[in-house]
Amino acid sequence: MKESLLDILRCPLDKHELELEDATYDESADGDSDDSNGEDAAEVVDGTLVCAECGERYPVEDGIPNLLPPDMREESPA
Amino acid sequence: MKESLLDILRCPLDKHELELEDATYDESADGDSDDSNGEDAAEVVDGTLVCAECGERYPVEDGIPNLLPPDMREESPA
Amino acid sequence: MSVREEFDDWATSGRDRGMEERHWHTAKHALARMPVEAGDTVLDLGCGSGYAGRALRDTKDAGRIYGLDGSPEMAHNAAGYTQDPQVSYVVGDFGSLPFGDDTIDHVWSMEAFYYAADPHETLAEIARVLRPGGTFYCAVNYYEENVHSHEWQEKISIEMTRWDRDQYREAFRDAGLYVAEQDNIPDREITIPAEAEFPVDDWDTRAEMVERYREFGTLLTVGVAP
Amino acid sequence: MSVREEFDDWATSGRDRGMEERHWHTAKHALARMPVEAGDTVLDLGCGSGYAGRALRDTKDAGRIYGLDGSPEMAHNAAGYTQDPQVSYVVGDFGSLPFGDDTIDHVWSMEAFYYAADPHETLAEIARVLRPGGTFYCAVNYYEENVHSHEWQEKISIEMTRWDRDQYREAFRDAGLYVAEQDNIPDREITIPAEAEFPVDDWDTRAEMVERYREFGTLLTVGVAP
Ligand SMILES: Nc1ncnc2c1ncn2[C@@H]1O[C@H](CSCC[C@H](N)C(=O)O)[C@@H](O)[C@H]1O
Ligand SMILES: Nc1ncnc2c1ncn2[C@@H]1O[C@H](CSCC[C@H](N)C(=O)O)[C@@H](O)[C@H]1O
Repeated sequence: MKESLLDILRCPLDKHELELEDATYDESADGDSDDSNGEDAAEVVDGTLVCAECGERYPVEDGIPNLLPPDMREESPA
Repeated sequence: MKESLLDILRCPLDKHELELEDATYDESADGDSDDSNGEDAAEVVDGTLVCAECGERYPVEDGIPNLLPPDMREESPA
Repeated sequence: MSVREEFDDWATSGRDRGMEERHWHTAKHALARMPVEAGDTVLDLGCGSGYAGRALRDTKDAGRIYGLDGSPEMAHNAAGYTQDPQVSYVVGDFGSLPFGDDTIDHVWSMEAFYYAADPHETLAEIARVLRPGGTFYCAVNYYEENVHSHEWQEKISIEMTRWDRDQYREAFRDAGLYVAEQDNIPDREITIPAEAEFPVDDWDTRAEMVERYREFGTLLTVGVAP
Repeated sequence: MSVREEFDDWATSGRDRGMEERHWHTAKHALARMPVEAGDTVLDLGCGSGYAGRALRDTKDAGRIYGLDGSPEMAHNAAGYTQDPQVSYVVGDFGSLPFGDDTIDHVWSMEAFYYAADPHETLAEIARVLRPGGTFYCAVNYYEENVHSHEWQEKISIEMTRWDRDQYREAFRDAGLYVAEQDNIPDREITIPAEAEFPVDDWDTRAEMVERYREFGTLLTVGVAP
């Protein structure tokens, strides 16, 4: 997902802001947008979103942030 | 119209309350309501609604209040 | 001619019932969507024969219905069609509604709003009389996208407002109403003759008539008072 | 089974596209009514394949779309169906939405709301994230009046909420949302076989199938944030 789309995401537990850490970007991806070289068009592939307040960590996997509350996030047994 | 239905009507000019004067009632009319003998079921046939604030007078004719602003109320030439 | 003169004529020549019959095809679908609860007070602006308010009494147990119309003859006819003590008709003008602030739960208007001398003023009046959370269901067949309606202005001396969908939404918001919905409700009931019968009355081609009724239909814009 | 396990299964077996195809028959009519303006931010709750949000980008030039789903496989599939940089998918739960207050212009949800573990909590969350005047379009095929849907609960391990029309309106209001509209949107597109072919798959009689699709259809309730 585009980094700019992260700006309204919040920690599901306390609704505080999240900070993106350890991000890897897909430099090749330029989507369909004109300004795809700009900062806000950076395509995040992996990383971690960390709550600025409670410190809870949420993974971004394959470009998709997983913001399930931690107790619902465990790996599927299947 | 039932007298009780006059309660939310207001003067179109200044939105103040109206008072019913010179009312004639249709005593025979009892509509379909159960409590049609009660006060609030009185059927107003004619009368005048008078603005408690500006004194403007509005006719009730044939049970229908005419609350057009005075400058629109003149008789139809037809 | 004034609204009064024009529509008094319509009423005495029986056009109120004719409109009721035609408008019902789409009006009933819009009325069915209204979140009217038992006991609610509903105002019908430009009520004509008054059918819409009576339907809301029957189907949703609305508490009180006020039908307002600028034509005394329309109001008089409407009053003659019901004995229901909870329904009343009032002669009044869209420009200065004779109701207190926050006294109305829902406002309905079918094929009438665009006759307002100043539609922005009328929207402000509607926003004033509605209680917070009350809705304004505004249904019109005369609007910009419906090109087949444009010529109607030529047949009437009252100036009509011809907004497009965007203008309706914008004007509602300017008046402080939230826009909750906008929709075109097709008239699936009017009989459209077979291709071979065209031209008919007002229609040169079948395609135009299909577009007018089945596609464009009635434009409904729903506002909510904050 | 958890929401995640149940719907990850659905996603990997391709049921996301099957639902899209069937739900589109009624969803498109509800989507068309939404007062989404160019640039608006829309949240799709339980987005499945994500078709609804993509349609709002195409038809109304919505600014940003967030599709939220509790199933990572659903979100993954949805992401694979578009390259649009303004559309993103998020794994999350209806019980605690990962968005700030007043950040969303409109919320859409089709055939998903009733899976919420606590639907009242979810409505409160929706009211929280919507900006004043923002709408919640809640479309469901599983509801009390639709008797043909009742058996669906037997086929899934997640507890489903089966409200009737009144309960939807009441719950919206309890959560502080104004109710602007409620409607049944018929599915006029699904093919209903001729009388002689019944019984078919899930249907004993043609009359039942007609009632389910053409009459009951999808229940839409529209709320507006104050
Ligand atoms: N400025 C105004 N104030 C009050 N009523 C008006 C008005 N301009 C037009 N009207 C009324 O609006 C009605 C429009 S005709 C539509 C009637 C009815 N709603 C129906 O669906 O059939 C007429 O009865 C006319 O008298
Ligand atoms: N508690 C919950 N939180 C988040 N998503 C949920 C959920 N319960 C169910 N869902 C999701 O809701 C979706 C229901 S299926 C409907 C998908 C789509 N809206 C369509 O119309 O086709 C599934 O994708 C499921 O994973």
